[in-house]
Amino acid sequence: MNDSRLKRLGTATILLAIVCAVALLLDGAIDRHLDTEAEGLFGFYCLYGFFAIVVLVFLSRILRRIVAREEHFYGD
Amino acid sequence: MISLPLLALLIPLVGALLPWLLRRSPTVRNAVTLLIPLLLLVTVVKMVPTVLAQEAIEVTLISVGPGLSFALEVDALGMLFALVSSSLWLLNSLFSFGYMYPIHGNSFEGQERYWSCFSLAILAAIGIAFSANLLTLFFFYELMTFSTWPLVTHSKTAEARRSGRIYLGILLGSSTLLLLTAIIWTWIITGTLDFSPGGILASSDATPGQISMLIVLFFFGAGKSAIFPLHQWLPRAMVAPTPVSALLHAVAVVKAGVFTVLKIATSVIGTDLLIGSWGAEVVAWTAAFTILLASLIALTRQQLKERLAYSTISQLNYIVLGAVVAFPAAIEGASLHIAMHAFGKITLFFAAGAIYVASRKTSVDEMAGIGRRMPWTMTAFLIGTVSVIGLPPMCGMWSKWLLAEGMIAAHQWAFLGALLLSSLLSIAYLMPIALRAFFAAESEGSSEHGEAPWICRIPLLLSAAACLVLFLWPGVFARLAGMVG
Amino acid sequence: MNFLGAWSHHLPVLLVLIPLIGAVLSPIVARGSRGWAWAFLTMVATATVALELLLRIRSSGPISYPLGGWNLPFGIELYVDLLSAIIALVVAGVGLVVTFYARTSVRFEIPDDRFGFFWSLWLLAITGLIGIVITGDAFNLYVMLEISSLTIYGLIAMGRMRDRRALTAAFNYLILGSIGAAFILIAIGLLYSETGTLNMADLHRRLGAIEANATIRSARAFLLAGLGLKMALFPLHLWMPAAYSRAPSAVAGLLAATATKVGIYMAMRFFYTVLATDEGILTAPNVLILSGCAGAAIVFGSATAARQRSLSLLLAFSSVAQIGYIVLGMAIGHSDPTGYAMTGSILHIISHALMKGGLFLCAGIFIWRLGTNDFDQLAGIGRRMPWTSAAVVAGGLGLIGVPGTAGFISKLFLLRGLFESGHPLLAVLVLTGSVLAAIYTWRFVEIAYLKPPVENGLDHSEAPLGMLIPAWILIGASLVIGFYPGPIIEIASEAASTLLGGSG
Amino acid sequence: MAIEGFHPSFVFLIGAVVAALTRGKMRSLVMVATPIISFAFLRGLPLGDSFVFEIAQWTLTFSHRDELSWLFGLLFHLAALLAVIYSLHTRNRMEQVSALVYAASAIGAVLAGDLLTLFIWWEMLALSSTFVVFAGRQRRSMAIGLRYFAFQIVSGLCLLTGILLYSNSGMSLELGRLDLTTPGTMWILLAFGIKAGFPLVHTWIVDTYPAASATGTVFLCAFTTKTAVYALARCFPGTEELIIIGAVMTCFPIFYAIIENDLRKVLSYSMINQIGFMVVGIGLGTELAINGAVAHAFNDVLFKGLLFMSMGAVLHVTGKSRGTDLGGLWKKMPWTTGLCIVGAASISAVPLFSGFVSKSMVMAAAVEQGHTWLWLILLFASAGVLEHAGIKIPYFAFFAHDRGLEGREPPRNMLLAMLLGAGLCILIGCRPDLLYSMLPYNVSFEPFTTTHVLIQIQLLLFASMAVVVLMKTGTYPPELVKENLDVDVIPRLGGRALLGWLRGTFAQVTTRLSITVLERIPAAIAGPRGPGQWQLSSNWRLVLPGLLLVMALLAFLIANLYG
Repeated sequence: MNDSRLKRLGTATILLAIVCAVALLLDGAIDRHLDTEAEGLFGFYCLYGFFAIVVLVFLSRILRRIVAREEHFYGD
Repeated sequence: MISLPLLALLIPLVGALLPWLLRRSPTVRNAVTLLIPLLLLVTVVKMVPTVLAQEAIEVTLISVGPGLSFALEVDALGMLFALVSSSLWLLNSLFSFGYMYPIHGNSFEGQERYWSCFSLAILAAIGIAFSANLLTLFFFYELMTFSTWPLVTHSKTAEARRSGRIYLGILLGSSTLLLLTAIIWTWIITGTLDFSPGGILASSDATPGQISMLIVLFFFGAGKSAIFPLHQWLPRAMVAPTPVSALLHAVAVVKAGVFTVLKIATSVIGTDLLIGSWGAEVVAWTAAFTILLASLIALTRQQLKERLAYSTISQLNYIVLGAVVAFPAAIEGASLHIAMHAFGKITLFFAAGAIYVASRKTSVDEMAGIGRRMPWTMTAFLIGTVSVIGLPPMCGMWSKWLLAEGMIAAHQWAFLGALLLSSLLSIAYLMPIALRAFFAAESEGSSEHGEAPWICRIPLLLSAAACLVLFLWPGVFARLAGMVG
Repeated sequence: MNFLGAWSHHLPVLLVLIPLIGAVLSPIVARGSRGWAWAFLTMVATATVALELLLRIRSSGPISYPLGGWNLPFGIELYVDLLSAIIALVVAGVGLVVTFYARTSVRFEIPDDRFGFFWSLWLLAITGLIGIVITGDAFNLYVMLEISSLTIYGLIAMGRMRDRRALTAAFNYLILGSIGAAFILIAIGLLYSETGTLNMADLHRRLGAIEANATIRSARAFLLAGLGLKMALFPLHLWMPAAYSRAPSAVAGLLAATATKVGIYMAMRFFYTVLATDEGILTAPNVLILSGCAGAAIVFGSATAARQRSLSLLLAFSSVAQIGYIVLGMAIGHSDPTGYAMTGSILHIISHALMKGGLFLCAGIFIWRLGTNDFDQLAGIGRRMPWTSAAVVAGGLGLIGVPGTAGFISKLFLLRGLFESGHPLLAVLVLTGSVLAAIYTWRFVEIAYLKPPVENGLDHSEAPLGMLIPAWILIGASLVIGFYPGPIIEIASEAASTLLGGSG
Repeated sequence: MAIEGFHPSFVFLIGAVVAALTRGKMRSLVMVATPIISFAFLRGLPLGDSFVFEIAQWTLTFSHRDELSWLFGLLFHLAALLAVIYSLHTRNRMEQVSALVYAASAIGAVLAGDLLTLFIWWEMLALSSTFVVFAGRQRRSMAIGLRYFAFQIVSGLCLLTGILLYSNSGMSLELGRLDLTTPGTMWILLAFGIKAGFPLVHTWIVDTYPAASATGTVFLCAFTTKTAVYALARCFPGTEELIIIGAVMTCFPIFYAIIENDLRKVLSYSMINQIGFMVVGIGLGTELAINGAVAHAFNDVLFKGLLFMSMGAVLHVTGKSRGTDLGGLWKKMPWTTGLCIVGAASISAVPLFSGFVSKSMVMAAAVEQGHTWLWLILLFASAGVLEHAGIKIPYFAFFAHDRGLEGREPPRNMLLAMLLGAGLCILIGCRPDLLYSMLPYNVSFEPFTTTHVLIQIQLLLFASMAVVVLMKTGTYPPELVKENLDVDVIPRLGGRALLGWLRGTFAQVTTRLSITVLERIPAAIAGPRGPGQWQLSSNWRLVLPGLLLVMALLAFLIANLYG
């Protein structure tokens, strides 16, 4: 996107990555109470959360191509 | 002791004479102009308990011949109409002062005629309300046509003359060609013209085909109810001064039309015969069509009064539709709508008049932002709008509710749809006026003006208040409407 | 009201004699301006007798009065039944009122030196009209018809002082009226040749006994054509508008109210008594032509009236239409067993006489004030001459048939009759005529009340009471009948049932 | 403090009248006092039916107090108080008065004991909220307000139809559970659905809320949709159709939220998504699910209100609300930024914030019922919420690219309202038992189990990570000034075309027809007026009548001799 934004995110991103890793590891450490089969997978929530967003964003890009119009489309 | 219904006729009759007799003392005349409606209102109100107790008040004035007489009889529906007319007459007289004098000058040309014809129109309204047979009703019906014509053509301009011709042409043409035919036909079939609960045709040996023909003749004959294609007189009559428009739209004329329709449905044809006859189908579809057509045309009109006129056409046909669908709830709703629509619509017309008095504005476009200059008037206008649309907390809701209930009870889905769609359309053509008045920016070069004089505002605030009060306490009107049919 | 004492046995003959003597004596006893007083007195007496006669007949039935003591059917008979009495009263009554009116109007419409002559003609015309109504003898009827016709031509021609064209109008009417009268005479002659009698009752009896042959049928045709002209039934009305609009105002009022009504009376008399035999005159083709003409008269007359530019002409064409109503009721009266059509027809004779008489008087008032009653001069007259204008409006409402006027009552009965006898289409025509009547009436209303007044330097103040009162008496009477129609309806329906009874 | 004997709605209505007649400080006082006094009356309402009025033939029950209505009553009083405080600085009398009527209607609706009373308040809700929208006086609010009103009125008409059909089938109008088996109840569901923002009829939310004023939106977002949620919970608990509807509602708005530029519009889409959770809960219908739905509604009013308030504050200060215009405000508006983040955390269901304690109830109920797919969808939607409401809103408003906007903290009343809202979010997040004790059903639910907390944190963290990654790689869709079409494109364009046709061709045709029929044809029939003096030309004066006479004679002769 643009450089300044990337730079500023730098430190925060690394921090976030670390926390993420910890959370993923905790998955193995803590005995979770399971309600559904899927939850049994290791790091299920991590993966689901991550890929949910990826799918979401990609679908949104397609959606934008379909629905986006110039600002004064309705003429008001 | 003179009987009350007769007194109710005599009071406006005196009211019609006094302006001529008192032409040299305007102060006295003005006082009397307010006193007479008040007297009438008192007289009418005095009869309410008797009617509610379902006791008959009957007076035969003149016996014409076998089965023919001029006679009065007060029943629930008539009471309802009389109550509406007489109470709104009082407000309208007050408003007339506030409108006619600023616009036409303190001793405007033809003021005797104006006040006199006003009284005559009310006389006709009361006469129609209390008539005991078709002959009497027809007499007063025609009297109303003729007594309001001078009011419609009050300005005497070429346009007024043209409108007057159309007014008279449609009203007289329909009543003569159709209504009179139907009356005589009924007379031949039944041998009587006296109203009877349940319908005089119900106990005759008329064939279904005849009944249907009669239904069509009667319902189209009452041209004052503005069913398509006889609706054109209403918008044309907008050339009249605004108090006259209020008289036409709320107090007397159109209400006389729909009253006639209801009266005929309940007391001449009878609801049992109406239900399922093809004549009723024809009328009902036409009424539904009128409702939508008028609403659509209203959307296209930029003159406020003209838009209101089309709104009235649409609303009147609610009543026609209710009368012809003829299920109890529909009849009740239609009866109640006479009252509820009257209070809402008169508020709108008063407001239109007040706007004209204060600013000489007539077009909807010019009224953007006017709510800040005329907060009282426009608040009343808003209340009237809400009531006419049929939304709570205004009285228009109850009658619309009952009408919809009637359509559902009759399984008339198409007509229910027409009612609902028309509600939406009525929002589209009425609501923006009030909203733009309050929220839109004033157009450039708009004139500086303030509120209308108090004498204009008082009646419109009273009628607006009535819209709210009648929502909370529809009391007498609802009880009377409940007794119809 | 038996103040006539011994004379009361001679009421029928008195009814003719009084105006006749009045007419004869008028140039002698009442020279100059006293002519009016004499005529008025005569008319008072005539009207009183007519009223007395009506009351008597109602209580004790028809009166037959053989003239000169000859035995019937050879002598001339006066025969007065309810219908005759009604028409006679209309003629005498309206005549009285119009005479009152004429006092003022003739002063500027008739040359002073012709006053005596005028009143003579006036009374003679009334004599003739009444004579037609009460005679029981066919030839006598013709004689009376000629008396009235000739005097009427003269009266119309007297309009020349105001409008030279009155002479041509009178001349036209003279020619046509004479041909019409000749037709009637031919018819009577043919009937006489077949039956050998001129007495109406006798004619009826003898015609009933013989088979209808070509002679009798030709007689009917001549009779119908001749009466059609006298009644001014469309399309034989062409003499009328000019005659009515150019005659002196009072004459126009008298003629409009009475002359054509007497024509219709003749038709009723011939159709329903004299020629009411097995085959009868009201055969299907005749009824078709009559009712067709009547229907056309209603539509055409009203539509043409709506296009006129002067009040007199408007009223004249309106008369064409109104006669259509009456003829319609009469023509189909026999096929309506309930008698409503006939009753309506008779009622309309009365109400139209009152309304149209009154209206012509009003038209005359405008002429008296403005010299004309063209509409462009009448603009804004409603404010200047409120009472006269109001009378025109009230009369116009009657022509429309608004409830509360006599016109409504008669139309109501007529319409019911048309429905009862299975002629809904004709009923629609009648109603259409009402709408058209509204159009022409409202032309006047618009002009009188909505147009700005014209400034022509003339005096626009209200008319003198001498003209206004008679106009309002007639209009007022029609309004009173509108609200209290009971007695009139009763009399008319009695007359109708007598008439219809005669045909059965 | 509990006072008996007066209906809370009427306190608000009286408050509105007084507010309309006062100005300045006095009006502020009235505005604040109204919800407080009213609340005292609310507490005083007896259990069960009260305030039963007979109007003509109708019986109206204005108060029906049970746990559900009480909770919503409380909620609306809270919301009203916060919104009133938030809007104290404005001098917009129309908006303030309308807002009080609006609150009165919402409270009236949740207290209503029968369908007719509900209908009355339902319509008043429509009317008064329209005025709130209009009072915003934004440039485009005329057309938007009318569209908004149309939706509300259609909802009202559906309700009317439904009630009438329902009562026509012999049912009493008492407000209770309705079976979705008759046309009547379907109409009623549709009416509720429109106000609740069901898919396809949701567009009014995203159309209107961004267009109202900063303060107006705060009122709007609290009442209308939550009233509908209440009505659904009251009448349609356990209606399975609602599960599908709710699931769709949770998902489709998040796609729009990502590509939407106007941050208040993002919040509006987010609102539909949150209502989706509630609708799912109602559809599941178990006691846990209902509790979850209701609790979530309660929380949503608070955190969504907080978010709208913070965006309103930005709008108030900068006059802008679009992502492309904003950025870098955190230094100038630190308090607002912080409070916004509290709201964002709450809506994202971060543990210890309010969203967590209620959303998890709905999810748990879904799992409990064995709706695995549903659960996955809701999980997906939760991730999406985090993305657009938890990250996008605060990020684009306060961080991102510094546009060098003039900025300062908003007025103190705004901050106070936000503080209160944020405080409640955290309070409920930390002490959920306070909320749970008021829920309609007695269900023990413990949100703070290790598993729950952990999986929620995992989900949120990795979702955030995904956002970061996508942004870094430039895959994330940039903010663009665009109009994103929604399903209302059809009625809007169609409506415009229809109106154009009406005002053009239709108007012309009808006018021309009317002139032709009423003026031209009669004029043609009447023709030119006849001559002033009637006369035949002299040649014909005698010939024609004579001819006619002869013809008449002939006719009669023929008729009589040969007829």
